[in-house]
Amino acid sequence: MSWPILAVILLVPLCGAMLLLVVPGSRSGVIRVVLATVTAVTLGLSCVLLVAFLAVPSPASSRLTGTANGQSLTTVHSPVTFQFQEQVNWLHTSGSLSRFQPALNEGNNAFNQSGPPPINFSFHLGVDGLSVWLIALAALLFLVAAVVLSRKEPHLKAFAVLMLLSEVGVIGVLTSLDLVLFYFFWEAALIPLYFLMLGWGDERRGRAAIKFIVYTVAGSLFMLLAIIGVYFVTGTQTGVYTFDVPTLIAAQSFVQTIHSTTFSLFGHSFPALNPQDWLFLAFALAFAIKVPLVPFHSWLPDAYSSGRTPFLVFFAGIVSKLGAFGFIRYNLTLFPQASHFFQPLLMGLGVASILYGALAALAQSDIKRIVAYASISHLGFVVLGIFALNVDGLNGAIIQMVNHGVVIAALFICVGIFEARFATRRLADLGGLAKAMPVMAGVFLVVALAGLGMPLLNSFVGEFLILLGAFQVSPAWAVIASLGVILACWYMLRMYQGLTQGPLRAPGASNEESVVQLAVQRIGRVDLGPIELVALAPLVALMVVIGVYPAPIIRYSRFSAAQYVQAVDRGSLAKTSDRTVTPPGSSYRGVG
Amino acid sequence: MNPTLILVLSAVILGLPTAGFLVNALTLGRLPRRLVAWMGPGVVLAAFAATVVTLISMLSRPATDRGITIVFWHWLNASVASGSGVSAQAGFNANFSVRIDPLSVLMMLVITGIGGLIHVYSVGYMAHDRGFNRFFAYMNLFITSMLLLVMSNTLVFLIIGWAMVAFASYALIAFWYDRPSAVVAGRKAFVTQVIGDVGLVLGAFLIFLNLRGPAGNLLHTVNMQTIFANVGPGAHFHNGLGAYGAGLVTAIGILLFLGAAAKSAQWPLHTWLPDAMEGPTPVSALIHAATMVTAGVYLVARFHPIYQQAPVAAAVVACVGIGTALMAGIIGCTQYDIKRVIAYSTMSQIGLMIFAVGIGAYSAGMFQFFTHACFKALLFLAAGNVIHSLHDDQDVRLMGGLSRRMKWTYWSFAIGALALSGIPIFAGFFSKEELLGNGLALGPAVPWLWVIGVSVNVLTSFYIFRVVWLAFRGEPRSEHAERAHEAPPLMLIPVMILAGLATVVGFLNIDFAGFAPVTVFSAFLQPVLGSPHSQASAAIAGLALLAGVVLSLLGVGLVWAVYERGLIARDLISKRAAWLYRLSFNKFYWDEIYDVALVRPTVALATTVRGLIEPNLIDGAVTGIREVVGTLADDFRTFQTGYLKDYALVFFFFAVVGLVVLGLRLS
Amino acid sequence: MTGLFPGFLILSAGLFSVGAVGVLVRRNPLVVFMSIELMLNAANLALITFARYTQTMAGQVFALFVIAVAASEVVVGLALITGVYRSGRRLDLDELSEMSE
Amino acid sequence: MAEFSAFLSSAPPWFPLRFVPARDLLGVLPILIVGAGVVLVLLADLAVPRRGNRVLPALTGIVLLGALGTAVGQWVVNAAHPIVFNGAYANDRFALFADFVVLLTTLAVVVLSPGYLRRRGMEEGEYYMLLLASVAGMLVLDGALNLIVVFLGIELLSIPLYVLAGFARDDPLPQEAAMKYLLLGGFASGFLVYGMALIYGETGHTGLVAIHNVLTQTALRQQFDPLLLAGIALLAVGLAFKVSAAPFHWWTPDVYQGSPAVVTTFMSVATKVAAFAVFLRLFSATLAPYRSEWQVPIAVVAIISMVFGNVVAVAQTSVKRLLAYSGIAQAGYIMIGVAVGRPDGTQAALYYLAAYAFMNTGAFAVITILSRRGEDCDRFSQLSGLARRQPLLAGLMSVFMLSLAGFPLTVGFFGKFFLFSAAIHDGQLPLAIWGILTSAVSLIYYLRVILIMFSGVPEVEHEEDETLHLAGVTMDGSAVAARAPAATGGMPATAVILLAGVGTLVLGIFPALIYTLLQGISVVHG
Repeated sequence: MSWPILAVILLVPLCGAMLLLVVPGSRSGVIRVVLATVTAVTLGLSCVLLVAFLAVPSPASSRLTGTANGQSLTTVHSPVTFQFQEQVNWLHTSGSLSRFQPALNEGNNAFNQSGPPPINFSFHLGVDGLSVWLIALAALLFLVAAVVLSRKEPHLKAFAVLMLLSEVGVIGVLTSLDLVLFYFFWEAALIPLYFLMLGWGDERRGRAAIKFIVYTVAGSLFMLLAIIGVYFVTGTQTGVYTFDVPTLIAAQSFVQTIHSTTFSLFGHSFPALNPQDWLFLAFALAFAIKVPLVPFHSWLPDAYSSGRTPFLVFFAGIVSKLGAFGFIRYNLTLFPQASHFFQPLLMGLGVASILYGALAALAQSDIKRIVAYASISHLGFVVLGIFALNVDGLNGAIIQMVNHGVVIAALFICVGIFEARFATRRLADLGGLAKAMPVMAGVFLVVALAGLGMPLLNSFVGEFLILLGAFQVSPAWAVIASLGVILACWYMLRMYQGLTQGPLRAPGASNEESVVQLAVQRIGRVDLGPIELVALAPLVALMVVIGVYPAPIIRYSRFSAAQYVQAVDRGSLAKTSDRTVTPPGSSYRGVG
Repeated sequence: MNPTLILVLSAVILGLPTAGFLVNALTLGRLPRRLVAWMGPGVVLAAFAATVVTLISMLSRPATDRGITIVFWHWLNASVASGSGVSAQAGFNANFSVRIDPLSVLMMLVITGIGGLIHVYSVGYMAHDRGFNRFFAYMNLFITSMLLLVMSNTLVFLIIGWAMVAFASYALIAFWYDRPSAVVAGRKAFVTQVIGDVGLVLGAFLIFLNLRGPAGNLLHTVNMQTIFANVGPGAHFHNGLGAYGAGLVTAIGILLFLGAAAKSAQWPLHTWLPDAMEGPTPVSALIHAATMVTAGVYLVARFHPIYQQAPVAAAVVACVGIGTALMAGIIGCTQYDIKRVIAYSTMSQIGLMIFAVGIGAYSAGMFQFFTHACFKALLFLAAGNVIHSLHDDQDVRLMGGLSRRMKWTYWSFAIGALALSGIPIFAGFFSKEELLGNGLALGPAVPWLWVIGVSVNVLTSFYIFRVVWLAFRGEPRSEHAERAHEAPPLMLIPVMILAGLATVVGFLNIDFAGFAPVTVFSAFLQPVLGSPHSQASAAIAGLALLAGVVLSLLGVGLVWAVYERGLIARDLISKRAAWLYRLSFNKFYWDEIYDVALVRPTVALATTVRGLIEPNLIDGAVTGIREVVGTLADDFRTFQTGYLKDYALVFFFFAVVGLVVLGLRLS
Repeated sequence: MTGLFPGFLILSAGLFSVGAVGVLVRRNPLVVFMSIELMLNAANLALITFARYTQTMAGQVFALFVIAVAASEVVVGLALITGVYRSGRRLDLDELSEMSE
Repeated sequence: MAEFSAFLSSAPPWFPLRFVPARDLLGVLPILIVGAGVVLVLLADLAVPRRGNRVLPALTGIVLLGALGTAVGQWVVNAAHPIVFNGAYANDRFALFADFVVLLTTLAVVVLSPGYLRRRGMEEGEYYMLLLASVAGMLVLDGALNLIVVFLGIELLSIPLYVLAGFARDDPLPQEAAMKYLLLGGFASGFLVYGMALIYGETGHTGLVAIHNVLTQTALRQQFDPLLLAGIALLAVGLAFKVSAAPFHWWTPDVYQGSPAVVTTFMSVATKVAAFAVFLRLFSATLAPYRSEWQVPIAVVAIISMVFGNVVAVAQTSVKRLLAYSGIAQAGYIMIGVAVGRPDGTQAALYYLAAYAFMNTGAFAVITILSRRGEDCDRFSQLSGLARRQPLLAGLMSVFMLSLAGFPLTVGFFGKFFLFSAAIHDGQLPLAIWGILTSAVSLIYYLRVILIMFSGVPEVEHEEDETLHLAGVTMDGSAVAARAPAATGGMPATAVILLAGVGTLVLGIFPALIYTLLQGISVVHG
């Protein structure tokens, strides 16, 4: 690709936001058109990117990941390769205060300090088989959100602008290949989200917004320290001082961190944590909060239950994926050894999220909260798959990230439709609505089935691969996790049947006619409207297509999955085969 | 067989019901009823025709190559070849391929044939229902899923079909969704099925991860033919699953059977079947008699190469089967809901089939499945006629004397009853005798299993004829029963066709240890299932035969004695052995047990999570920190008194501290 | 002279402490001012002493500057005090405590 | 230059400067200009009428621009030997950088002042004179190379500020603020001078260069004289007071709250910059040999002020007071740079000072604009629903708040980033960890300011879980619009805020703009 497509993808929504600023706020029609167009163009571009990416036969044998401090890593190949790289220097420092330094080590060695190593950031963008799909998903979800955004929304203009800005942030996170740039987008994306949360939603939004931001940023700040830490640890060990992700990934082959030191507790001796482990944990904390993993999820139910549907479509749909994305892109590649060391912990958290989320969803009375906890449960699968640290688990995780984005967005749209019509979110208030809104019931049924992992719908593929991957690591975890599938069936049916089946019930309405009247006088119709149908159609279509024919996604995610597995295997203390349920002397991996 | 022909045929067979479903679903029930009335049954019958063609083209081949595998598309392949920047890594891979061989064709025949008849019947039965189109959409979807299940050649698509069947059955059971009981029954069925699916999936994992080829390399395949080729006895045995020790094979066998038990309503996953009677009667006929519940039998038969390597698992299967057969039989004797009685009889009969495949009498099990499909569908549809004419009364206590008003239905039902209880010349007779004969022949290891199996005959004929007497003979016991009328032809014809089948199909396989052996059926299945291992000796077989017939007649006699002549008091059991009666009447309390042991704890746990852990632990931690900060702030600000003296004092104090610390080099 | 060196230092330290304590305990701004002056002069004494001790001029120059600065500080201070007085409040520092948490 | 010296030598005997070498005069040219400006403004004040004239501010602005211009000139020339007045003063780039920040901030203040003074009804001419005098003190401080000059600079900086703090003569709060500031300031300078005296006594020098050389020798011999260390301690205490670092900050909240908003702006930014300039020069350069001695105490002070400032700010309901505590916290962050002491520490601190100038000036400028006759409208209740009435102002205020909180896209982020990386590079992990913990706390109140502006909550006096009160209120602050101050900022003031906002964002996206300046920087410290 001769032209910088990634930069363009980033710029389009930005320019769109600028454009919207000049549109008078009263012209809601114009605003919606502009918004839809911009998001559609972004989607188109990301599809171009996708096609172009798939056109690359297979990632060319690892490209040399450049040089840092004049010391080249030509000897090392980064196990993970990126396409469409664009790199623009951002900040380059030669480091020290020139005439300050000699004065400081004036003759005596007591204060003989070297100046700071040069700090280099760059606008370094690039994609791999993991991020292209998420970019496409993000673009799609923002378009969907733009479609469901009602023209009666208060402060429509502000909403649209903030939405586009958050799109820039999200795509930036997915494309950045420089740790500082990554953190930059990671945090900057929170700003528009914060305003979206405190500006629109139910009465608890203010509390939810501050809770969300403070919680996530508190976690991310540790990651900031860890980013600086990686820079210095890698630098001191390899002489390569850089924030450039491919270079760092390559450099990790040099970094030696053996769990040599141990401390003993209760008579057992445990390996003491070394710097790498702490850095891993700092990254993991930030991502675990973002995903979120139990028990770091307390911001989620409030945020999800108080937000407006268009906001939730992309907030729940894509923002939560950034955490999982970070786990794969950074934890696995930058801390291979720590990844193996903490594998049980993270898998445990994944399983915990699956079961905890499912149980909590089972007990909720607020339909939005049911979906919120369902999301926690589903993302537990993703993390479980990631930390299976094998091809199947990672492929499953990647595809499941896409699936979850599609499913959760659709679920929130559906739930939002019920809320809009009957002005209640209590499951107990509603029932038997299939009579009043048969089409909605049908669509909702498909979405709910996708949510509970119905075969030939998308989630099944991901969950199947994830469980297969986890099963190779520890059958026990996989079996326990599969209980989550059963519970998912339970709570999804509970919600679906509660809303659409049983005797007809709606607040202030007894028989079918009155229900219809109620909805009609509130929003003009009872069953699905054209716009809602347009918004849901692509999502439902994706559910079916991915479920019936997932091969394309896997075909192009598998290279990246394999690469990440290779990257993380650099740090494997034990041969992977020892963990699989195969007879000794034979390894699952490596059998082509 | 001509591959392209088979490809086209199987595409048609799978495609037509799918198309029927899609058209019905995507038009959002806006199609005219007449069209649906033709289309719904039409696609299924067309599929049946295609299946017949397949059968013919198959029969035109020597028995040795009647199996063919057809690949439709690559589902997914996560393996990476080396040289693409990474070293080669094997990932999960599977394609969508179907297997056409005698076993699958047999299943397809039953599914499309009897399924088609039931569709036709439903046109009449559901004629006045609001959700006519929706009903046929679900029915077609069910047929598709069932076909997918039996035709699939890869474990994954077997599982997919398995789960889709579960969904379709859910949708049909909860078809009348404004009845809370139906809704609950549907959910129960679905969740139970999913439990079974999980077992199946885990079993598939074990096979996929551990199956080894001739060279001892891991195969990593979900292709069932490859699997069967490598698990069997013979040269590769030591490379097969066996290499990992019997434990693994047993585990696989039991996990697979978990799925089978869920589908076939075997203990311990049986409780959903009786509740499933909430669905419309044709549904019960289709799902709970002819097709779905027999999927378990098919699964075990299909995977017999594995069960042959796992005697323990097979024994478990057999015991569970026979146990369920006995339990369901006992329960059936005391139920009053006509459909529930038939449901329990289904459970019991399938128990026998499971027992058969468990002991290795595969073709006998399949034959029992075949005949059972005919007469059990017959019974359900006939019962459907009764219910329909009684305006949805299902309680036999409210019936009586229907034989006069519904002559045809009465006789059809009677034939079904005779076939069910294995009275000679009717289909059930042959299949059951063969089954029990085999049971005895393979039995010696476990003779008492055979004893139980035979004694079930008494129960069978007792409860079914009890229904016949209560419902059709005697005097009407309700005004509905008095005003009952014969069903319309559209509903009568399928019933009579089935009655005919129930009478004749038994002759396909006459196998009484040598007298006049007709082995069309078992010969047909032989290439897939192999031949029955040991032929029972004439003496034993004769004994078995005699015992079976005598016991069945004994059952009928009992009914006659109790309900016709009143020689025995009806409440004899409920008086003399009240515990037994209560146990039977309350279905052995399984629902209650599960409620207490599983459902309530889970719900309690969930409410704890929501009410206790979530607000106090998870949220409490966060808000707690926030409050700590707030309190600290309030504490700290008290320093800021506003009095200059205090400021100067604190300033001075800290200055002195600094002085001391630095001056005395304490730091 | 150098023999007296510690003596002068101790004296200056004493003066400084007295001044500091004066600032801490007195409530009349004028007196507080005087105490501050005392502290500054203690510093001056120390400066002169060191100047003498180290035989350098810098200390004495420094002292002169301190005196000048102190004077100007007092000017501002007195202006403020009169301002407060004009606004009709008692010359009591504890009165000046409207702003606080 | 040659002509200049020729002119001087040929000057008539009564011309005072003829005995002064030209390069010395050129070296301190900015100070001379500002000093001349003081006199000029004083005279002009007599000439022009009081009310509503723009002459004085214009004049002041011109003077400041002149000083700025000469400072830029000196930067460009980048003299090889920047030490002038034989070792008393250095116009090295370190000093010049600080000069830039001070002068720019003061310019902003001068632009803000007329409108504000008019609204508050205190248009006194000497205001600008005092401002300039204080600026002169700051410029002196930036380049001071001698303890005496340091002292002079600090006092020249402070005394006009004492007056300015109490500038609103009529109402009591300013008087109280001024009195507190004055007395505590004098108290602190007592410690400062005494510390200087001790250092002088132990080293026999007041010149920083000489002192450094002596200390290097003694440090080598590992003989750490307690009196000298005591001197360092007292010096640190005095400076900590000026930069308002806890626990020597006590004057800050009251003085910030009591003084007129413009003065607070000036005080909170310019003073801090100048004070930190000398702080950095003294500690990370002159006293570097004794780093092992003073590093831990300085670090402790940094941590205390980060914690105290941020935590107490959570409980505030007046923006001025809130910013006062946030200022204390920010001093703590900059203190990290001092404690690290190495070149990157100094660089980071300077970077943060520049960043701080932008965001804090902006934040206070907003308050300035909101002020009404008689009072500064900075209560939360008065800010609520601001977004409805003045979206631009609210948006800019949000930018400043986010920047102070250290969000990316704003200059505050890179400020913190460089400080933390300096600390980690120096192995001062505790400093970094306390830094991020307290930053997390700071989010609570910075974000709440935004929340209040954007959701028109009537009253948020009460602390407990105010966000719950924020509850029902919808976006339109119509409920409170009535009570709300009608902001009469005026073009220039708005322009200043806009510039500050743009600067905050641009520098937040292109950190290189400042950082490259810091590249070539040099510190003559002896």
